Amino acid sequence: MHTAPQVALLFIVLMNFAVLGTSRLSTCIRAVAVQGLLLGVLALLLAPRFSLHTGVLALGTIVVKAVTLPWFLAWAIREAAVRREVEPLVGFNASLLLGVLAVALAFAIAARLPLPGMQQELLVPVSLATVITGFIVLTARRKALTQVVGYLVLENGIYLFGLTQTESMPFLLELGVLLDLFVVVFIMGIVVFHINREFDSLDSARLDELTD
Amino acid sequence: MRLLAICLLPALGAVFAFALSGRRFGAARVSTLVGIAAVHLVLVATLWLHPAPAAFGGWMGQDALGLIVLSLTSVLFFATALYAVGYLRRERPRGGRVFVGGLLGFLAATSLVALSQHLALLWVGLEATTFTVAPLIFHRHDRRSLEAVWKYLLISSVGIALALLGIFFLATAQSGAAGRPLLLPDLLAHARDLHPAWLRAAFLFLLAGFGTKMGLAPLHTWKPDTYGEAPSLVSGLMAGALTSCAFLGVARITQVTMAAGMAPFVQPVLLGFGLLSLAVAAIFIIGQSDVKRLLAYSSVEHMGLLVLGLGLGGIGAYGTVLHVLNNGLAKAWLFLVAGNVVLATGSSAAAANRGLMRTLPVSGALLVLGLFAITGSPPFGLFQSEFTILRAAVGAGHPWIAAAMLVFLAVIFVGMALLILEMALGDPTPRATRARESWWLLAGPVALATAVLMLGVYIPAPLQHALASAATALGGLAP
Amino acid sequence: MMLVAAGILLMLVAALTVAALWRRVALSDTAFRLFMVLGCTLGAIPAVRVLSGAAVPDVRLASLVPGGDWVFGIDTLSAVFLLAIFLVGGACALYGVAYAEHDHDRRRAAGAHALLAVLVAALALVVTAQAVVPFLIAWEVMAVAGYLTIISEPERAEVRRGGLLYLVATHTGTLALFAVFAIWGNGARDLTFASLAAHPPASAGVLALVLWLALAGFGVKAGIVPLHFWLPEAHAAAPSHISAIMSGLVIKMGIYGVMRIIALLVAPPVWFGWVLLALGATSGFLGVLWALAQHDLKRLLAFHSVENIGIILLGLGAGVLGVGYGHPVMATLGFAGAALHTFNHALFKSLLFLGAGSVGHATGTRDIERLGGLAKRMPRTAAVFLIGSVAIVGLPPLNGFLSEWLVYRSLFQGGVGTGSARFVVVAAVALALIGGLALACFAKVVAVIFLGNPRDPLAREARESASGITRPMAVLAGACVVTGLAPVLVLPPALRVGSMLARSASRDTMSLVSAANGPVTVFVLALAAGIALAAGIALAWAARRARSSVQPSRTSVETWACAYPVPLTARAQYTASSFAAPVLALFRPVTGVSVRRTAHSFATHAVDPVRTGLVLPAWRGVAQAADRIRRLHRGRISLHLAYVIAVVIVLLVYLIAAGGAS
Amino acid sequence: MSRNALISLIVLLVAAPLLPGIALKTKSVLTGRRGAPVLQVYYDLWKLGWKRSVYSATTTWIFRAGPAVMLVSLVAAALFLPLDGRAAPAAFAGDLVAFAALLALGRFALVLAGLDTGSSFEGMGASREVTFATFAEPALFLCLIALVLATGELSLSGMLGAPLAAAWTRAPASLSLVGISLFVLLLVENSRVPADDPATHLELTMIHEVIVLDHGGPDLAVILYSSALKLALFAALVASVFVPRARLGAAASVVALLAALILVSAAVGVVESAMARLRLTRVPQLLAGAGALACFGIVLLLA
Repeated sequence: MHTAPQVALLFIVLMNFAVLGTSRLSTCIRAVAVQGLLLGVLALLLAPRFSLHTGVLALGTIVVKAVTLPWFLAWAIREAAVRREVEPLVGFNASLLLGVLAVALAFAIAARLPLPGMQQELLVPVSLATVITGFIVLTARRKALTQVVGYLVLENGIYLFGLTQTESMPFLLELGVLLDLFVVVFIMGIVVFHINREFDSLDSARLDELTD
Repeated sequence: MRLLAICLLPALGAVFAFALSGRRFGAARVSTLVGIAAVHLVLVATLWLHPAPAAFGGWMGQDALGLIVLSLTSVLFFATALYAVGYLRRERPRGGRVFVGGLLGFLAATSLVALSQHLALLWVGLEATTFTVAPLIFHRHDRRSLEAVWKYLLISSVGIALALLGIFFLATAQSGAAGRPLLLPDLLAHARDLHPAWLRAAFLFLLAGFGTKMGLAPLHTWKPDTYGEAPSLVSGLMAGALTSCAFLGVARITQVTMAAGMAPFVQPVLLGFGLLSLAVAAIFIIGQSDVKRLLAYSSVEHMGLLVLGLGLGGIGAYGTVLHVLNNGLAKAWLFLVAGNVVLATGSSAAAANRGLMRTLPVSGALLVLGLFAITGSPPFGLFQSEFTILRAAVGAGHPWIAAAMLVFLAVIFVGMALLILEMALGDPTPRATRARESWWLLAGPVALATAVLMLGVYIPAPLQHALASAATALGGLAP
Repeated sequence: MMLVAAGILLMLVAALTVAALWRRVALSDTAFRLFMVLGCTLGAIPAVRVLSGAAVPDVRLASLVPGGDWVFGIDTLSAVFLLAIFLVGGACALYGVAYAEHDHDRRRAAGAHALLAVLVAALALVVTAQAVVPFLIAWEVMAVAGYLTIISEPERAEVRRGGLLYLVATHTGTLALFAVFAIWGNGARDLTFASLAAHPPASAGVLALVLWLALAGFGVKAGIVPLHFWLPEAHAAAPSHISAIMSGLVIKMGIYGVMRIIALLVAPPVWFGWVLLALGATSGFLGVLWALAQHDLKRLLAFHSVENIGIILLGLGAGVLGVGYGHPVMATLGFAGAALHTFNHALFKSLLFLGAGSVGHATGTRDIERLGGLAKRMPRTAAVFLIGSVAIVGLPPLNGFLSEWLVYRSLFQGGVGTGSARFVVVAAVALALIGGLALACFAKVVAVIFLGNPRDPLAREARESASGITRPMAVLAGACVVTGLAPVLVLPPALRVGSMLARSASRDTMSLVSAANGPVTVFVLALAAGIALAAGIALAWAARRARSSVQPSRTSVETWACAYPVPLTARAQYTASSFAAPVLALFRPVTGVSVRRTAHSFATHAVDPVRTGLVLPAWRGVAQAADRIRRLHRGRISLHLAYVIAVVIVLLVYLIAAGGAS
Repeated sequence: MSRNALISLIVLLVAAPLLPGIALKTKSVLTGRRGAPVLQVYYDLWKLGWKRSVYSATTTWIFRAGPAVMLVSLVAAALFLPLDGRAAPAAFAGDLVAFAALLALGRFALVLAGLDTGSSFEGMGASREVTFATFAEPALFLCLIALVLATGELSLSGMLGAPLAAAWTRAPASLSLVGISLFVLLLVENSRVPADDPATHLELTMIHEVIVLDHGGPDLAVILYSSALKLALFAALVASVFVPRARLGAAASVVALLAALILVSAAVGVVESAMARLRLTRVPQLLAGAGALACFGIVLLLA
């Protein structure tokens, strides 16, 4: 039965590559939405026994990560009328290559950090890989919206790791983490909206007026 | 019960202030701000007299380190609230509602961080400070503050995400050991049997995460932009209170790692960050032309000193805790005075503000005295803490670190003196006439200045006791 | 010690009253004068008592801040400095009040007076502090008060630059002192001087580090070459009575520091003595040479402070070598000479600066090339300035000669001894060269300013300064003459300080006192005999002439100009540049002098080679390096995030490396 | 203050003006001229004594005080020299410094008096005087240091008195070097030929004569007498080094003193006839040479 979580984890890594490889913003957002969905499913799969706690948690994850945030980002795209990441700082193929390297690095680190009593040995490397992919997207892309997507991927990676600690993290705190994530991304959206209005383009490279 | 009140009261105040929309409620909003700040200060004062028991199932409790940071935050907030009265009367901001609401939200978040014994709760509080401060930074709604808030949000969120990863690592490290998960007392009690590999990873990521919020180099890049563009009282609060709360996070994880006997692993990292911050601050302070960016780099320097003291151990820990207090007070004092300058002349660039001693005599004098305070000249408190850290460096057998620290402090003094003295003493630009400085704008800085001066000469007994116990908790000892 | 505390309190009260009632000029001035004089006399009493052998109880405050108890006390060493502080401080305060009497900006004048009172109080605290933390606090308050008094006219760029150079130099020096006391106090019980003395640095290496750092820290304040670069600029920027306090007292704190370190060390190492000797010789020689090249009166006097610090260091060096090589007499005389010269220098240097202030006040310029013939127009200032000059050059009747004689005496005492101490005597040649150059320099200054014809209308219309200005100068001049002619007043206390520093038994000191006292009185008698003999011949001769029919002398004649039809103009006179040119030509590479020679004019311009050649380029280099690094860091967000990732990766590598290790 | 010392002092004071006369006489005889009578200086003093003194309008009291201070300082300096070979009228440990300082005081007074007139000639003389002084003082001190090291005494009476005879047996070479350098010092300090020509009339080349150009009448007399006394002092110094008179009887020592003074001034005359004036820039090198000789003496003693 443990193959189902492995399949889900593999799909998450695939979504990582999708985010890295695509030049269309809408594909990125859809990939992140799928990742959110997979996270919700994994929360159910990994929990030792189904309880109200894990059920509400999974539902919350799906609602926030798979539905509201992607919908909000899609609204932002329509508002900013931007379709494509014109020419990113690091080319798409190079990003993919970096993505592969990230996965390799993640596995190397995971090997040195034996997870005590962890039955799912694939989970730690995948979460680290997702974190590093999030970093790559954040630095490699110029559009502000893509950077928000990168931040979401980073957050998913960390959240994935959090799933291993369902019993130690009390329910209230999981919600706290989700709430924080939601509000931060919401404010980022507002700022992106202002950037678009101010600079009538989402190219964050234009934001370099403040220097010493 | 008081602990909950300390956190919830400002939160309710924030919601209430946010609800009062429209200009006619301006006075009401400001009075709530000052009222809640006063009540908060009184509540914190009572904590000193007779400590409150742990609340909320052990998640919130009062320990020496937390109390020091909490009282620092409360004092700073009260001074800033007084300043805000004068500021809002002069600035007539569009988003008065957002401004006061954000400030009170910030106070609630920082109080939560200071009082939480549960590390995840601390993380949530710190994350909350990020989004309460964001609208305050974007207060001026112009292109430069937009860029500042974007950089701040992005880098802080990435930092906080790393911290979250660190907390999960800590949870895994504790999974084998006894005690309630992620609660500081239990962590400290069973520190020895935490899983070493995960604890080390947890320490590094938490240090990286909270280090970004603190503004340690090279994670400091958001600081000059944010402090430069945000209104001065907000920069003062961030430089004084927010960095201290972030340092509290680093201090908590250091407590745990010191208790687990990992000093040889932890100290080099702290020393590395400390020296790098001092170096970066020294390099970027020379030739600086904007006073608020200068103070931002000075904040990077002092964060470096905090972490350096922590890394040196021995009386360095005592120096660090005292330095948190001194630095917070001095930073807020200088930012508020810089605020006065910007209010009078409209720009924080040094060239536009020459001859302050003639146009704004009291603010000019406070600025010059502030220069001597912030660079650690003796009569002021920062000298005591920096001298203790220096003695710790010599005591811990790191003469080269002591030498490097002194060289950087010398270069920083030259850089700051060049800018501030040129501003205070230059011949005033012809149109600047002697502006009348309102009492509201001066009460805060003067009070903070006397506090810093007092700490340089006399440390009250209860504070001395708290500092000593905080230092021993951090694995050091009182001098 | 209580009286000193009362004195200091009175001075702070003086500062407050003048700051509070600055609007009512008359009241605040008289109140200020009264409090200052009262404060100074109160403070001076315990100093005199300690100098005459009595002991004054310490004051010990419980430790409120980390670093042990705060102890304040007066031992013989602090007493000498305390006496100088109160004497010169009081005179300069009175001079300052008179100087600023008709200053239109009453607010600034009141501020200057208050700061001056705070400066004198801080100086008194520095010398009476017997623990590290109060010492450093008083030290920095003195430095900051000094800075604020220097920039009393901030609108002039030259004043701001001088002030900034001073502030940066003293602060860097203070940081060196932080290091000294951090290293020394490392193992000690607490940070009082007593426990530091009980716990000297263990290894020779640490002792060497402490001594070099102390030399750097105190050397910057004392103005030892090459750390003297700030001194001329600060003095030129400050008003003259502040320069008087700076040169008379503030730079002496550097000397006090070195002496306190020597007093705390049980046995100062021998190499330290040779270093002091070498530094003293270079500072003395270069100081007077650069002074000779200057035309700005205050810069000239500032460089002379560097020279006199050199002489004091020669005394200290002789003292330390005396202790090192086991010559108690040489050590005692050396330290006594250094202490006495510090006291004397405080007197005549502040006198000269006040004189310079009076000249500047009357003529409005500091450039001596434009003065001349002021002796006729300002007789009292001229007389007082002459007394100061004779004293500073170390010529017999006055106190300068007395202290230089003590230093010579200790150097020669080394020569008479055995072992390698004999090489010390060679330093006497350096002192002689310094004396010769000093004579040249002050002959130039006195002649160009006061004698001959006025070279500029400014000098022609100069009027004598008010009595409020000349009276303090007269007091200081009187002090110089009295200490010069009555050595019995000054020598015993100086020798008592010498024996304290040299740790020689008190029995030796008493024999030394009589040994030193006797001859000097013989010297004064010899001088008196010479005067009597010459006076006798002159009177006898005058009596014979009176009976004869010789007409009285004529004084209406122009100076003889080889029968040139047109009478001599002021341009015929030797200027400061031409007077000093031959001497400077002998030492060209070191003087930093640039000669501007045109068809009909000859002028030299002197610049401080250390400041322009060493300090400013060094700072420009640091600033350029910082600039290049800063250019690497542009404002783009992706660069900032790249830094975060770099940190994460470095930490991960560290985790793997350390993880594997543990 | 023994009777003999007093007599020697009086002899020195009286005989002082004789020495320049002898020097001039020797020079003129050697150059084939009759030259002025030996007592010429006495006649000049007497003549000047009766003249009226004329003071320029630009001068102040310093101009009048200059000569007096110079005379007093030289007389006081004379008190420290052990003229009778055994003990000086006034002696204390470290009186050599006082001796040098008194000479410096005299020079300072003379220079100031000269500059007071405001004429370029006096300025020129003063500047040169001061330039040579910066090298003369160290040279003098080098010689004194050598004497201190040789005799182990700290006062002039000891150095030039009885212990000097013993020192000659121990270190004849260094003491002779010291003597020679003292003689060169004598020539420069008293503006004798190699450094300055007392007989010149061209103000631009003078040094000592030009400083006193404006002094007249009694002032000039005092100055003439003082310079003669200064020559006598240096001659006594050189004589004491070469001819230690400690063991002679009272009368014999006075005669020996007179003979030595005459001998030294004759030597000055010989040097004046043999050499021409040095260029102004060479004089510091001459002094440096004298200093080097003394240094060599010291090295010999210290080694």
